[in-house]
Amino acid sequence: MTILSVFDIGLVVLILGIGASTIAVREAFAAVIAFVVYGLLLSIAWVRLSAVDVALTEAAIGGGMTGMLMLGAVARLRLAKGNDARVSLPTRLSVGVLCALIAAGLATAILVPPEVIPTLAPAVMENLAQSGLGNPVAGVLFVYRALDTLLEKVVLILALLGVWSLAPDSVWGGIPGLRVYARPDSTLTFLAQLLPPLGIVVAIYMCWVGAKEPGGAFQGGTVLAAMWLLVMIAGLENVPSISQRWLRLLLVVGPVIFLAIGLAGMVLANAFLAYPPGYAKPLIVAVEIALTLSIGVALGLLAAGPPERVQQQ
Amino acid sequence: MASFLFGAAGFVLTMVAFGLVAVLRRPAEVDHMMAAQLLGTGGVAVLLLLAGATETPPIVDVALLLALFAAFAAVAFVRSASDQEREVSEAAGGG
Amino acid sequence: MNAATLFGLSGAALAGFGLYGLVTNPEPLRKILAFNLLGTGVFLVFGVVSRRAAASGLGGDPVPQAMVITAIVVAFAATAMAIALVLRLLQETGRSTLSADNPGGTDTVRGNS
Amino acid sequence: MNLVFDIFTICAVSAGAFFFLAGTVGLLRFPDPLTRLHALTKVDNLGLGLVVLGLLPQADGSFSALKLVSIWLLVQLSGAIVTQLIAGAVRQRGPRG
Repeated sequence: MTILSVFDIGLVVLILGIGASTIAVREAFAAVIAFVVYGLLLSIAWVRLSAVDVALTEAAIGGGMTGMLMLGAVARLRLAKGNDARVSLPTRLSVGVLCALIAAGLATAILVPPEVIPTLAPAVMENLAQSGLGNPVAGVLFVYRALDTLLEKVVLILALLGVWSLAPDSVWGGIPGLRVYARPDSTLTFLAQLLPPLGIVVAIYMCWVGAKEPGGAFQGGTVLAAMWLLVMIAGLENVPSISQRWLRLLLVVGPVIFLAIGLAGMVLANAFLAYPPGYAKPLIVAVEIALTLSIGVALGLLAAGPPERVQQQ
Repeated sequence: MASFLFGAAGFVLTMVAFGLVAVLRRPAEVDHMMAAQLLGTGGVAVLLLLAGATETPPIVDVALLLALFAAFAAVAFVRSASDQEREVSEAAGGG
Repeated sequence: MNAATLFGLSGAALAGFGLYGLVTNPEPLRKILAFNLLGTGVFLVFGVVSRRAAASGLGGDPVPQAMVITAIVVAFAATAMAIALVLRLLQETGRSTLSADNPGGTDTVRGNS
Repeated sequence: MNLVFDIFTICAVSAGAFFFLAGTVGLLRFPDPLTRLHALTKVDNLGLGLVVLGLLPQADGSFSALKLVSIWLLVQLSGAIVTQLIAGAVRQRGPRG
């Protein structure tokens, strides 16, 4: 038993305990806090699995952004608790048994690996040099499976459209109902003045370093979104109405540039989303910069929720 | 050196674990809010020690994001709690 | 048992926890939370698949890792959508329950008017 | 020279780990939220500071060292402000809230 495995066992026990408590605790507020802690801890687990890119994403989205989103909902739902009957004990027991069976099935799949473990790592490494990138995960995201990445951006925009379309007709195109922490003299104002400049530097750094080392547009965009939300929550910047032109432009600039370069690839490199030889890296960096902005705006607006009031004029 | 740093990371993780249990088990909500701050310092220390132990500098970036988002989450905690208070008092006052 | 297997097993357990919470907890918000827990458990299992396929000097297979990154972002978008739906349900009906045969939800201002 | 650096690292990291221990004891034992908050931040920031100090000789290059120090500064600043916010919540709703 080495120190290393003791560390991993401790981490797993902690994650399982906190994970179970998100299900078990009575209060929704406590459950969401446990979930945020769980997300932050999980990023350490991803580091232990040598997936630093995933660890960055999990720390940013799993911990920070999802928690922020849910905490906003907890505050509103607290007063309107429907008196849902708790599921009866026999049902809970049988559900427990079934879930245990499913977990056991997954565990068996883990414990009995295939004889020859399939891997695409050599194929990625062989072709990575052509793209000029140093980070294999970025290579996969922007070259090997670029279509996935493009469609994921479309999913983000579709989800945002879905959220917006939940607004009543009277406030369509209005201002999202993000709750503002309305205390102008508070220390939060100070934090909201101090942290965003640092956050923007971190976002640019993440986006820049993503070509060579773990990082990239997702992580950078999430940091931007968080900083934007922080400034809006502190009341330093008004929440924009969703019909603003600049907002919508920023939202689509990333996917549009990605798509344009992809279509240009059909002419210049004989395939959709292929990059002409020698120009791969600059094109990918351009796409990443545009995507960082779009992801930041999309995630921020998703967290801000559907419009709830129209601009007063 | 690597095994010493691993040991230190394990020790700090244990301390963070005890702290988290202490903080999350208490009934008061203000105690729960400390959880993010606890991970903001403890989790960052664990990650920096791991980065030193495995000589993987990118892990330092994870620590950077963890610090940033722990602060963000703590702000969300406090804001949510104050929101609840306002809604409760509005409901009580407005009928 | 190596570290990857350990994390894989915990991923399986977390998926089980999440599924249990999703089925048994009546509150919609807690269901969304449980669904996220289920998701992270599955991602963890997938991460182990990646870790085991380490080759060519990499710590893991980058293809599953890239897919997990995509999945995390999409899960966030789905969560945002689900929460917006629950809040809209609250706005419309004054209740936040999913059961149709339980009209006895707490009345709010909106529900009375 | 390397040995001196290693000894320095071991000393500083151990001292940092000790402060984490102290912080946890404080969290477990202190009677009210404000004192627990004190234990959490003062001690932990010192702990993290010593850990960072200890890791500096192991960092490769001055850029990595600078990054380590700036992470510590970030945690210091955000920690101080977040603690203030939580303390405000404590004062507003009382220690039982």
